[in-house]
Amino acid sequence: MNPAALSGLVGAGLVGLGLYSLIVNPQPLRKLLAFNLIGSGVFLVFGIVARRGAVGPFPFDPVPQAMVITGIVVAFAASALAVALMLRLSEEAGRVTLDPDAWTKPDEGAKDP
Amino acid sequence: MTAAIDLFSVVAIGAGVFFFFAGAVGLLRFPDSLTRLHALSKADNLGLGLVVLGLLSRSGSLQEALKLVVVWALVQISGAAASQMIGRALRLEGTRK
Amino acid sequence: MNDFLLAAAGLTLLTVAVGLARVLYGPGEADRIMAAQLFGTGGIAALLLIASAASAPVPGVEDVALGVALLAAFVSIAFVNAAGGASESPGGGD
Amino acid sequence: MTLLSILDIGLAAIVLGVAAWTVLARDTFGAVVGYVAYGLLVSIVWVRLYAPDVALTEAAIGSGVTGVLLITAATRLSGNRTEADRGLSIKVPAALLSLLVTATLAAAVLLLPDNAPSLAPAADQGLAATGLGNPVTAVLIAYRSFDTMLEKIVLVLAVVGVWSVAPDRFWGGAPAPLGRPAPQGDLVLLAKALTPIGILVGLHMFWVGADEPGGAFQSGAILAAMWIVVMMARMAGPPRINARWLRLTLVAGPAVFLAVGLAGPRMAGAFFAYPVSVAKPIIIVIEAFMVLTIAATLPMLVAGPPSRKSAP
Repeated sequence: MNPAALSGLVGAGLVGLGLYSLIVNPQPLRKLLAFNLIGSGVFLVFGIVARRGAVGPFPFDPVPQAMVITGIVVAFAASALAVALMLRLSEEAGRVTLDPDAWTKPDEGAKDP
Repeated sequence: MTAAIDLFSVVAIGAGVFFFFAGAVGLLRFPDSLTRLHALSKADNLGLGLVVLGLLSRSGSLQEALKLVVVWALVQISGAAASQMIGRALRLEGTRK
Repeated sequence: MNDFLLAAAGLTLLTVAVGLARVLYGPGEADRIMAAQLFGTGGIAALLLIASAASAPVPGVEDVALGVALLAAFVSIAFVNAAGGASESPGGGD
Repeated sequence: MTLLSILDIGLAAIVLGVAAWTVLARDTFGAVVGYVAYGLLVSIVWVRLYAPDVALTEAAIGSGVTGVLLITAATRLSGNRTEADRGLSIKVPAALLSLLVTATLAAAVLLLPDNAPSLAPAADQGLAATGLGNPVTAVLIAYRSFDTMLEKIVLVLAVVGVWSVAPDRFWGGAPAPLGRPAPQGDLVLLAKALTPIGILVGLHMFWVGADEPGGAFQSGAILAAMWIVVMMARMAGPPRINARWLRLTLVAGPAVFLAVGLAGPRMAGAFFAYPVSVAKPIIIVIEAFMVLTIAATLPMLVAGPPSRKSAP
């Protein structure tokens, strides 16, 4: 097996792990981590497309690589926005949760202004 | 001559890998955080230092060799400061308990 | 020689990855950070070893190592800063 | 089976293992530390894929700057109540779904034709006209320049988004400082030693980026990291968000890029086309402003929304 296909398989595995974590982990920060895992898995699958597309003078196809570079930067920007929202929510409400019941149920002492 | 250089590289890199091994073992086996910090700094310092030393004789150009040395020096500077800070954080934690 | 360098790279990665078990056990947050720090240094060493061994060398790997080295202590600093900032005693610093 | 392929398989196993740890870890802080190590591993994988440009970006942004962002967030959120785990009725279907997705992707990877459709020849054609030696830089700035310009605008929008999360009364003020109240001697020493070297390395990467791995993104990311170190050492606080120089720096990259693109029809006959004789100088000017924008955007994203009143 060549390293390119192997990295592609790793990418596929990472997408699966990230998806599982995105569904199962309740905390928003963990969901953000999961989202980043899925992202880097997709980037790795892109990487093998770049490696397979080695035609002409380069050992790789530069177009997918350039897209991955911009992708990494955009993923960071999105994560920063998500972190800002989480911190603000925790500041306002004293907790960060995506559980809809938690906001309508009477408070169990989590709120601590 | 090349055989001698190769031998030198093998010995230096082998010793470097040994220090990484020792650092990892220390990190896992030592009883408390400060002793683990001690193990970590040895690996940071000598492990990478010896690997770089072994690779120096194999580098193709002066620029490449200089880059290797700079990599090591950067890790030294930041590793030393980080160890100091982790150590102080540990001590503060200890006195608070 | 090539094989030796690759084997050294593999061994280094393996040992520091085993050291990552400290991230699992903790117990303190500082212990986890230390494991990450060791892992960073080991990663740099492995990178340099693979770069000088690969039969078809990738250009610019030294620059990658340089970048990683610059950021080596970055996360540790963030940790000490964040942890200290959250629970700073009034006296502050020493 | 050669030693190199054994190494690749071992690397793949470690990547998946560390990723699994970040998913399964009980403790959020441990998961974040795992993610930082994971970013470093992925950048080694990128080196094995002949993508040093991507490896550098991943190491600087994916591992370093994201690590600082996440660790700060994890510590600030650590007081929050931990929530109950999901039951098996969710875990089992989720695991099955994830397995299905992974299997489909893996099949797609393995069934991909060996002569995959490639844009490399098209990119190569443009390369000669730009006078650049690094095909990735050429794709970013010339062949797919419109994408890159829009991506810069996304970055600026992200900063606006982060700022707008602030309460109204703090609008125009400065973000909370990243460091401790009292400056620490060792951290200040580190910042003083590291920053000049870092700026030098950043400029070096910008300069060699035309022909070797490197370029605006990597250079900007390293300069941004140096600014974050300076802020963490409390040598300079984050600037007020209504400072004119800051806002000009943030939009400089996309603005210059767009201006050159709009001048394209007049200079070279097409939108975002560069006249061949001066293509390289134009590209370097665009890249220089991009470096400036990236180096200002990333630290502002890490610093977060303003949390203090603006000076009267």
